[in-house]
Amino acid sequence: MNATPNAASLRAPRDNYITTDYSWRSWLLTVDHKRIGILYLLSVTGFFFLGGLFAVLLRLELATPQGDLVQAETYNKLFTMHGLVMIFFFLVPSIPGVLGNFFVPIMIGAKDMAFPRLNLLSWYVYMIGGAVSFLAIVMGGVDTGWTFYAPYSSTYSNSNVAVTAVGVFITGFSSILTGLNILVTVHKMRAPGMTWFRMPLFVWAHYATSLIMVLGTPVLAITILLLALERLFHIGIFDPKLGGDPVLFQHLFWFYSHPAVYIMILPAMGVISELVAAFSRKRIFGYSFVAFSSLAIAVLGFLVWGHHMFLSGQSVYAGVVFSVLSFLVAIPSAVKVFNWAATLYKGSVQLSTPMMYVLGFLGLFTIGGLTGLFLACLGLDVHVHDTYFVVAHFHYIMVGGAVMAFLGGLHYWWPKMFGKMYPEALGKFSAVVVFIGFNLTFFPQFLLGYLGMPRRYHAYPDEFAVLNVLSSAGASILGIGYLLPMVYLIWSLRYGKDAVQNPWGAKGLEWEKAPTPPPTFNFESTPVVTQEAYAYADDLPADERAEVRYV
Amino acid sequence: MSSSHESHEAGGHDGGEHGHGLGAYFAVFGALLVGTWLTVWIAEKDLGAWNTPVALGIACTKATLVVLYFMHVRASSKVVWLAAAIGFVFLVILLGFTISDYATREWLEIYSDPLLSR
Amino acid sequence: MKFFASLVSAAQSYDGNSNLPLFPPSASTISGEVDALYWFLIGVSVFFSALICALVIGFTVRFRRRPGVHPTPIEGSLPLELLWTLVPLGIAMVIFVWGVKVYFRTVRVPSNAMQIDVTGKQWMWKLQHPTGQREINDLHVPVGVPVKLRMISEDVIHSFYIPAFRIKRDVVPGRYSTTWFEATKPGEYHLFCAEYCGTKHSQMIGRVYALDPNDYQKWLAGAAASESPREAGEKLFTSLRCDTCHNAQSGARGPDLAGLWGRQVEMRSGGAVPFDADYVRESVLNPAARIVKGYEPLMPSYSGQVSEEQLLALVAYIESLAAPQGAKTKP
Amino acid sequence: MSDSHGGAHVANLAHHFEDLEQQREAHTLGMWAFLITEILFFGGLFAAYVVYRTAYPEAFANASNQLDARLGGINTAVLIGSSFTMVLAVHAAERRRKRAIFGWLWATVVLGAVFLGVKYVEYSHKWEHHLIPGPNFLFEGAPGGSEQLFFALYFAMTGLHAFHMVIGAGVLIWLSVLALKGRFDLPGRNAVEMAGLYWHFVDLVWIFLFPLLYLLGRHA
Repeated sequence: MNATPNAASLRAPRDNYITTDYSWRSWLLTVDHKRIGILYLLSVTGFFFLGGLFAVLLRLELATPQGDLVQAETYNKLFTMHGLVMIFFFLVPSIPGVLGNFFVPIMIGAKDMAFPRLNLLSWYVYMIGGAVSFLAIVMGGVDTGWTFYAPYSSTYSNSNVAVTAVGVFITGFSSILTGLNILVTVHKMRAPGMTWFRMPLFVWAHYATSLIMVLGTPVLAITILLLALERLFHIGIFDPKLGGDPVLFQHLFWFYSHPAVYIMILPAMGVISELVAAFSRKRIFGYSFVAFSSLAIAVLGFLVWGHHMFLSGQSVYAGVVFSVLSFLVAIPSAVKVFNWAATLYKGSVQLSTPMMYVLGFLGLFTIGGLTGLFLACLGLDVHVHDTYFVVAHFHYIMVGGAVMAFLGGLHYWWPKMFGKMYPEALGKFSAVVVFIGFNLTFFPQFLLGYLGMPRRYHAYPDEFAVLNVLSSAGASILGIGYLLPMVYLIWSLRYGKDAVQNPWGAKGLEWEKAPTPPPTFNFESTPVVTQEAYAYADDLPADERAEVRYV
Repeated sequence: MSSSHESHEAGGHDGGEHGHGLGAYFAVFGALLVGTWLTVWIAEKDLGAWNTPVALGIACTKATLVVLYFMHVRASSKVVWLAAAIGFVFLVILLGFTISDYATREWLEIYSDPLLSR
Repeated sequence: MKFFASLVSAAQSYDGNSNLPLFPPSASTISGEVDALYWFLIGVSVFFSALICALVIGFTVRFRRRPGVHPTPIEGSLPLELLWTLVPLGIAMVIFVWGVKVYFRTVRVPSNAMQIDVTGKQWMWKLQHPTGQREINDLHVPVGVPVKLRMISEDVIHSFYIPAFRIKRDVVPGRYSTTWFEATKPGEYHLFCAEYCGTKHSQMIGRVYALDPNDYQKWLAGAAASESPREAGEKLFTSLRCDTCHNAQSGARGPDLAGLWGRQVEMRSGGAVPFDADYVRESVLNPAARIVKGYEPLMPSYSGQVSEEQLLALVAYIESLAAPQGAKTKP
Repeated sequence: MSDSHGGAHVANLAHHFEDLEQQREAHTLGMWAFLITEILFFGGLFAAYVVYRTAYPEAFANASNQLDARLGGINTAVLIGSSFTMVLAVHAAERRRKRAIFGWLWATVVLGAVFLGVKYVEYSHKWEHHLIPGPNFLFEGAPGGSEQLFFALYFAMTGLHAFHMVIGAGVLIWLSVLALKGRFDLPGRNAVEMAGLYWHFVDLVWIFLFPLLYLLGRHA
């Protein structure tokens, strides 16, 4: 049934984007979007394990009520840096930087991104921002929480807020450059015949994400600039004693930071669309609905930031408006989940490792999304705001959703990126370990949240002890679950089976037209696209090929 | 957008004679200067609550003139139109929602005390 | 090593029946409603999660890849798309409206509420009863009496959170925040600070004691009562010589404050502002910000000369200045 | 942070573009995407200004009257003039007239310098009157008011604007050197147009800054 010709004839051609040049210069000065994707993969993995180290220390500290592993001061720095590193240096850049950079140009039949030099600049700006933030960590870290709320961050905190602010300010530009690049590439670099509605949903998701990156990140930049100005010169922009309003900081901060959570989840949704289609050998159910829901999430995502501020002194009526809009933004996500489930119907589902991560994503993202309704609902947010319920909600979306999809996508495209297959059994095992460890870590936190355990508490009353011990136990399993893939994926680079051009028999220019691993300009000649996206029907015998449309 | 090179019909012949004639530029330049003088002159008049809207109105017309003619958006492809518009739309979203919070803070009469309410 | 010792002792001390609460006590008039909304949402979530899991796992097993079995190409179906857009939208709007109803009950303060002044300071809560008793981190309240909290912070943003009463409100520096509750079940409940406020954020906790009304009176009698905020405010009003300008004589340089409370006041720069606690506090600290129509910006700023407690006392006093035709004493 | 017209010297087609038209459209769209980020970057400052102006109308009116509206008006005219010369430079670039490009680019830079000179005069005027926010800020009007907040926002907004102008002027000077070297006689001259888009944006910001900062409360 597997439609690909025999493997031998498509042995990786001698000259691909990796083998063209092995020198350091060729990697550090590359303008090839694929190599930049690999550079991002290395740095993003590094930051993921740094953030993960902070997470392990946090969970160890919270294993005992009195919290005696570290001082309160250190604990506050740990959760701040865990937040900062994971959000700005892993979740925001990971899928767009690694998989987006690598595959968006290939999927639309382009030779490269629209601005290759800016693409490399984006990685360097990311590394410089990372270096400055790492310097802040080494100098003693910052203890304001990743949200930098004034007036604590601008006046009362004596940790190095300014250095971290500069680090995050610089990293913001890396996100802007990636977003700008993807936007122009999708608009202007599509191969002949690749119309908007023949593009893979992975590209739609990245288009919507880059809209948010371009529209949201500058407001974070100006907010952090004002915070640094306030901290250095005490001019009273956010300091109530000089007439400033701390709630204004929250407005400007969350104007970016809520759309930022959609920057983190939309690319993951794009990966899941690709994987669900490939492993059920079927076109995505309701392709245009899933495509438009990505855009709807991007636009509606900018209208809902006030649900972070229901209790902050924001006006009651603004709260009501933000609440109803927050419910509306949940609908496109629900549409996507239903469409993914419907895609499996009457498909031919192959349960390999990427598909295991997809099933994990569908379960956990659904729970994450539904618990978001609790927080969007005004009456309930009064009780659960700033408690562990919120922590559990966003970890279900970020870790259960974005990280699961990143791992799924990484496994799915690993053969195309490196020409090597990962070990299937180990892959499935680690997916199960991650799923179990994740649920054991974060489900108890929903209970802790409704019980009223506040966020960012170094020590807590004794009655929360048992649930916290469960959560800490889960964290150790989750930690192992993440170490496994890193080990066997690196192992596979050297000892893995050589991959054929299309190991999954999947549709899409990156599988059918580009060799494995692709040459520097992706295709021998620019492909001309004639089929619809996910044209799995073409592999069927003629009589079964008619598209069924359930009326 | 049927094909990725839809920009041909907007560009004209090779080299893309994009701009407008010199006459248009002089006209817009003149209009902007008049606009500047007008906004200064009107600022001295006391229009009560209308001062700020009028000033912003003049500034917006000047801005649209610059964007359409000086920045050649008028002769550009549809997607450039879209890009220019989206930037300002999301600026309005940022300003609109933030101001709406501050404007409605004192609406709810927290003291629902029948004796005291007006 | 000390850490692992405590970990081991924690494990040993857990003898199965030490309390493992899975649901917070419900001890205020609105906690029942909030819980009802919570359980409704739990129901909706369990239903949809189960539905999605069943569909996904069912389809994955039912349509697993088998040799010779081909997938059926399906484009999509508009009715289905409308179904799973409008149904979730409908449910979402129900939750939204119900949530707004509950929210407005936590925001609208009943008029007969007993007011407690709360000052949040880096890492402690200072509370004062209307009869003058002061407490640190602890709060004794009578059951069955609505209690209004007028709160302000002296430094950073804190958040006054009593899980058992399902109430929480950020305590913002520079502005008064208000929330209220009415205890229903006597008992001892947690008080937390829920907004991160620095090193000892997790120590800024306390106890709320809900007492039967007569126990509360007994406690009040026992606790040393300095002067009530109203009396302290009156003393301050004269000692800071506010009355030289703010008095009833015609031609006074400042507006007469009697009876102004709660009314809209015309501003010199146009528009009207409610004469409430925030306006009084702002006018004391930054008089030139918003000046009443018909008056000149002569008032000096008192910022730095009055503490937050004194400001609360001044506000309590001005609030009690009734309209001239009849003094209205608030409890 | 080099802008998307970093490849100014690309006289002919970049390797990954199909044809010149696609390259020009890509550069224009990329520039506009960058300008969107600039619009929202200044947008955050405008949001802060609008919020505080409605919160403290009296103090902001007093503080705004300290600014010299006449000087501001002249500056606006100067900046509009520089926008005009910029358009002429782009116009000349389309006709590949080397000297005209060089001339109009330098006219724009000179007008930009005049603008920055006037700003320098205004800033030094503030310095003498102790109107720089910070410890030695004193304001004769009603004490304890939030005039300092107005000047904080004034310096933040006009400072950021001036900073953007300095970068713009640098780019224009660099382009004028390339124009002299005859880099723009080939169809790759849209680099001048990209710099034009950036310069017009900087003028656009000032068109809004001037009425909001200088002309507030003139009629009181």
